[in-house]
Amino acid sequence: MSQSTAGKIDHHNEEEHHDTSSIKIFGFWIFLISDLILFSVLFATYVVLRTRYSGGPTGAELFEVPIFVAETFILLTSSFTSGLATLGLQQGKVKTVINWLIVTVVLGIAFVGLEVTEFITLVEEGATISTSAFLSAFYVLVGTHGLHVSAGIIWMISTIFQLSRYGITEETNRKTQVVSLYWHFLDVVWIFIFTVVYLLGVM
Amino acid sequence: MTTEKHTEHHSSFQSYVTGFLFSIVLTIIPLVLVLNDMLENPLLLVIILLAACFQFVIQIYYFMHLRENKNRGYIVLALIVGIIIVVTVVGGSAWVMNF
Amino acid sequence: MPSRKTVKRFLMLILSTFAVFLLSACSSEQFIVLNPKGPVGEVQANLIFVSFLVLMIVIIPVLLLFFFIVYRYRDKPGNKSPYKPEWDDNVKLEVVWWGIPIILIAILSILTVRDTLVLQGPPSEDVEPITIQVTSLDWKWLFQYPEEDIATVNYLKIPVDTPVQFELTSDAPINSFWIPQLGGQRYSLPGKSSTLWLEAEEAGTYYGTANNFSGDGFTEMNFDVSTVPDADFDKWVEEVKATNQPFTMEDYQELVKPSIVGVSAYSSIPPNLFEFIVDKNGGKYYKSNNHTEQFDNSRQLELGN
Amino acid sequence: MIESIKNFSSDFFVTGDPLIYGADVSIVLVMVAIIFVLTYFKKWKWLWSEWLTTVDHKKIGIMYLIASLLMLFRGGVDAILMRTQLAFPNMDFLPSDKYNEIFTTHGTIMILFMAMPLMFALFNMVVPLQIGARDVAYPFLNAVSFWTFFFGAMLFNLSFVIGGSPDAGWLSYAPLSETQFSEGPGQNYYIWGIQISGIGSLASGINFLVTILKMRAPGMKLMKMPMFSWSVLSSCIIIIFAFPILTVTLGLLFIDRYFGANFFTLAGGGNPMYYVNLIWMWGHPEVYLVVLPAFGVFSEVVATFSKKKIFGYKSMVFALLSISLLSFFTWVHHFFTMADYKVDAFFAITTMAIAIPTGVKVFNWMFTMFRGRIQMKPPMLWTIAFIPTFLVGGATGVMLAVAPADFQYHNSYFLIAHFHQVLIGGVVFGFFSGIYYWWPKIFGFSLNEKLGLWAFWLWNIGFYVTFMPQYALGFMGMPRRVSTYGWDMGWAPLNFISTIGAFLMGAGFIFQVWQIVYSIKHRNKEGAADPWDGRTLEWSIPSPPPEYNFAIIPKVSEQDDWWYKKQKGLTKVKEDYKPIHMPKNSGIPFIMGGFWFITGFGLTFEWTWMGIIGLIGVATSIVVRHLDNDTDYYIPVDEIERTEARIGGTR
Ligand code: HEA
Ligand code: HEA
Ligand code: CUA
Ligand SMILES: [Cu+2]
Repeated sequence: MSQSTAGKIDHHNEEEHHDTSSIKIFGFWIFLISDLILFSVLFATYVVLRTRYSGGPTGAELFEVPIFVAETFILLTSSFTSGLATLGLQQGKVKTVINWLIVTVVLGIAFVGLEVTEFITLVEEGATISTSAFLSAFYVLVGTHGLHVSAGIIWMISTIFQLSRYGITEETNRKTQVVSLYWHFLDVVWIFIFTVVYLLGVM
Repeated sequence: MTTEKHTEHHSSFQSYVTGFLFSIVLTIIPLVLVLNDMLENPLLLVIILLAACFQFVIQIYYFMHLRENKNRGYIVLALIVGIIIVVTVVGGSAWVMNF
Repeated sequence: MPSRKTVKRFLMLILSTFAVFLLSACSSEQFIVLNPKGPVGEVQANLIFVSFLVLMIVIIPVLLLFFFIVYRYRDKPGNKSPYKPEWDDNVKLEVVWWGIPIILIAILSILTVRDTLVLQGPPSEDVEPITIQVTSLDWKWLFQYPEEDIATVNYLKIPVDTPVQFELTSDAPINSFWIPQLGGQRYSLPGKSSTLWLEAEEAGTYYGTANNFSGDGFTEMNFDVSTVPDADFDKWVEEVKATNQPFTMEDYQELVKPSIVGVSAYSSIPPNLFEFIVDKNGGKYYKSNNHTEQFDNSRQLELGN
Repeated sequence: MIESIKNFSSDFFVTGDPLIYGADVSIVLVMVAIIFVLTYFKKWKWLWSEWLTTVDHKKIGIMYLIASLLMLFRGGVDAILMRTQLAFPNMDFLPSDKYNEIFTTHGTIMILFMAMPLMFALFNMVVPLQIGARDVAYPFLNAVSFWTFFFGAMLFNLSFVIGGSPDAGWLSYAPLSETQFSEGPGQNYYIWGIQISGIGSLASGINFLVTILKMRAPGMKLMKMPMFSWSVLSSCIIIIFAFPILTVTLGLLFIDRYFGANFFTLAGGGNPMYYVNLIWMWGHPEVYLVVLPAFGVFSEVVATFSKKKIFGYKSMVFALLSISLLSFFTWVHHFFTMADYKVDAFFAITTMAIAIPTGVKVFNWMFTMFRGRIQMKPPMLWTIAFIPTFLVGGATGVMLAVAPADFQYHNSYFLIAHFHQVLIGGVVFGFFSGIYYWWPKIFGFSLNEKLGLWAFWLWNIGFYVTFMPQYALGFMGMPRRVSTYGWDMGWAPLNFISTIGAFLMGAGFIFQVWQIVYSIKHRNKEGAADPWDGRTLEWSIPSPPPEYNFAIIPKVSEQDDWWYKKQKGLTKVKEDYKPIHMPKNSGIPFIMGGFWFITGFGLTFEWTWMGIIGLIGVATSIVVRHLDNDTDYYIPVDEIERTEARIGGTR
């Protein structure tokens, strides 16, 4: 795990060595915070438009408890498993890291799959994005989160690929840490969707 | 580089499990409360929002390694400002749009 | 290189612009915002004047001090004024320039809150107000007089010394209803009825305009407001009733289409047209639409729920 | 078949207007000329390897500078056209539909494609040098930011000749900007032009925030950092928190238009007023984030040319940070006439509160000059012109903030005058001051002062002549965005004067272009390393700086460290070079920008296939980069030695 990327001169020859990894992770945190603002605007939109049903269905009529509860627990678990992957990182066990990442990806796919089925059912019931402002806000808030998760899945797969190819290097170590940060963040956002959209919706 | 990496991380399996259990419990409580209509509206609202906020803290504390991050000072500051802005965006919009 | 002369020229330039502006503002009738013809406009003109003065208390001395400093400490051979390159802090001064603005802002805040509250209600309490329902359309104004049961397009007539409650809405992009000499504007919003109180104290014809951009015909959306004594107003209502056609739903559908039209008037209005317009664009979602109670039934009919 | 092609092309290309044909012809001519020159002088390779693929912050800064000056020209031509139309009553030089397009593009271009990139030009040219860093934190991302800005701006400008420009105002209020009232590609151009460049702005915000927090030279504590870098930090804070709001707002508008959602529509329970709320939650912080770096420039310039330390450093820093935070709590002042009265009162007070820290900055600048020695060099002249201009513009801002009075000013020419006074007097003067100040550093030669003086006076006099009458027009009840007016209101004389002023400013701009061209021809390289006897680190290295900036990273011990070292005679450094770690050039940012352009263009015309191709391209670029592990290299010691010997560095 101490090997540096192929073809590079030893890093510590350099006079002023800024710790690249920690700077990149710091930047990623800042990005996450700005992404948090992005979601907060979507939440605000949902809160402002949540009663504008325009004669269409309400949240209580649409949301199915088993589905969103399942989604929630799947995502919670995947956040845990992606955490275990970073734990493997510290112990320097590539296999462990890759395995836990694969579990996470599978859970992520299950989550997205459930969400897509949920959307399809809704659309079949005639509740589309153009039915009412409430539904527009619902689809865009939940859908944006879903897109984030999907992007995370692709990203994680590409990280798995790199891990299996290069092992744990400074680069792959950082990339794994970052993707797992991202995953935890999406879990946090989902908790608020679960609370604000679904729980308050069926209340 | 080896030594450096090792001092940087010292989260353990245990802390992940603790975090995971916490988050499960914090999900189940509001779920049960809501599905069984156990509490009056304003109180229920407060409790489930609080549970969500707690989860946020749990994730950051147990999963996102904020404790061990070299830049945690800046990050915590940025998070605080971020939360202020989030509250302003959501609360402010709701207030302003409530003609 | 600019020397004393340049600086002086600069100073003259700024001061003279200011002077011209101030002098002309006080003397000319053309500055309609500063020559209000009604109590609401007066409150606002006074507030403008007072806030201007408060600001001048700080701006003028600061400007003078600024020019003095630039003049005194310019870099020229033989300048004897002190030079202290390391002098970079002074707590007393800091307290002064945090403190004075705080005080002035506090004063302005109090004035703001006071007048915000004043403008909430009718300008005078002892006279029975009239109500006019204003709808901004693409690109014309529809004025309905619900009590008189008449409507006009692109012109307004109101009685003098009577508070007028304008109820504003829009069946087109957001617009703003502004009669500068009577008082400040308010937005006309789709789906929302908002209230603007105005009153005229002098008979005359005033300029009214649309003031929030709404597309190609926006420039044409100005209108005349004539204010007349009570008796003349009643006479005018009679006249409108006698000489015009009734306003029908079909007329309205025609009027809604984007177009630029002249003035016209109608002898009656369809019941609840205004409420219909408000509700069709989402009116039921606002608690504060003040027709909510009386309109409950027809809304149920229209929206089918 | 031929018929349908004809129909298509008459929709696609804007036709029927001599102005547009003129633009078409000149665009084609300029492109042919550029291609010819590049081919004739065999410069294609040079262009690609030295500029299009560069990740060097100095070169990126120069590209930002060139692009934003071009945009200033474009926005300025718009302004001249508007002022010509308004010079006399009942003019029909521009019919209302054209006029609407032109004020929309004027406002959008000036703020988003002129002021923002000019600001980023200064960030890039100065920040790493000033904090003693070799580059920004993420050089690759920096290039991505530039190219997304560039292609976003190009997309927006394309609307003039292909498809038609947006015409719903620079903030495109719904429902006017919805399909119901604005069909066709114009509004989509607006959305995608801004959206794409907005990605770059957000990335730059993060980039410079991290650069400033993490890349400072050893010993440069935050409280020893130069004021300009502080102002950049405050500005980045605003970017990071405000730009996501813009992204979502435009995104929702697009979803309404493209997928038939009902966020801001009239039907379906949509809420157009919520758009107004959202856009100002970004829009107000936006105008402050462009002015803060200008404040930073003034702080540097005032100290340098007064030969004195900046006064009240700590309270300057505190003021900057409190302005950036406060700027998030005032947005409702743009729609007092819509909101509830309690809301109005609250936001009136928060708005006025911003005057307090701003005032503190003004006083501190004045007391920096106090007991100093003021040298009237070009950068200082712009600063001196700024203070009174901004003072008055700020004061009229406070007048606007008095909510009940705002009911009379709102959307009148009083408002137009206010914001041009702060935008031109604050932002434009500030950035000009910065460009004059740092020009020798970046280019290695100085600008002709005489021509600069002409430009200075023309801009200043022109500014007052244009905008002072507009305050009066506001009191005469003239609304903004009217395309013409009659004789009856008495608006004619002041409008005419105002138009004269606009032409004076136009002449000022021509002098600036002349000044630059002249100075390039007659290069004066004398003393370019430290021409103003500067105070901060950027003046300690040669001009233009080598690609690695500092051969040896300085050790900082004081605020104004370079000045201090000069005073103590500590400017000699031991020449003990080590290999320097540098990022490699990359073509990906440029290509990714191109794919964004394709995406934006496709979605603008609602050609989904093209949008998808573009997005796949963008995603592929990201993945390719993600998989690339060969992104940097080392400059060996002997090369550093050669370079330093050639440019006479490391004093
Ligand atoms: C760089 C850009 C910039 C800056 C810095 C400002 C600064 C300020 N602006 Fe401005 N503003 C705009 C750009 C800017 N504005 C734009 C573009 C619009 C219109 C957009 C549109 O509608 O298209 C606008 C519109 C606008 C409005 C909306 C009006 C309306 O639509 O009806 C208001 C209302 O409150 C306002 C207020 C202020 C205030 C209070 C400040 C303050 O920050 C000013 C503070 C400065 C001073 C006050 C001077 C120095 C202070 C002292 C010397 C201390 C002592 C002073 C006192 C005690 C008062 N602005
Ligand atoms: C940083 C921002 C910025 C800047 C620098 C400017 C610069 C100028 N603006 Fe702009 N303006 C805005 C931002 C800005 N504006 C915004 C946001 C709006 C609101 C838009 C909206 O309502 O949606 C607006 C609106 C606006 C209006 C109101 C239109 C209306 O509501 O109907 C007017 C009218 O006079 C105007 C004038 C000018 C002028 C004369 C300049 C001058 O400073 C321009 C200087 C001129 C040049 C740089 C010329 C360069 C050209 C040449 C050199 C060509 C040579 C030709 C000759 C001299 C013949 N502007
Ligand atoms: Cu330098 Cu790693
Ligand atoms: Cu503002």
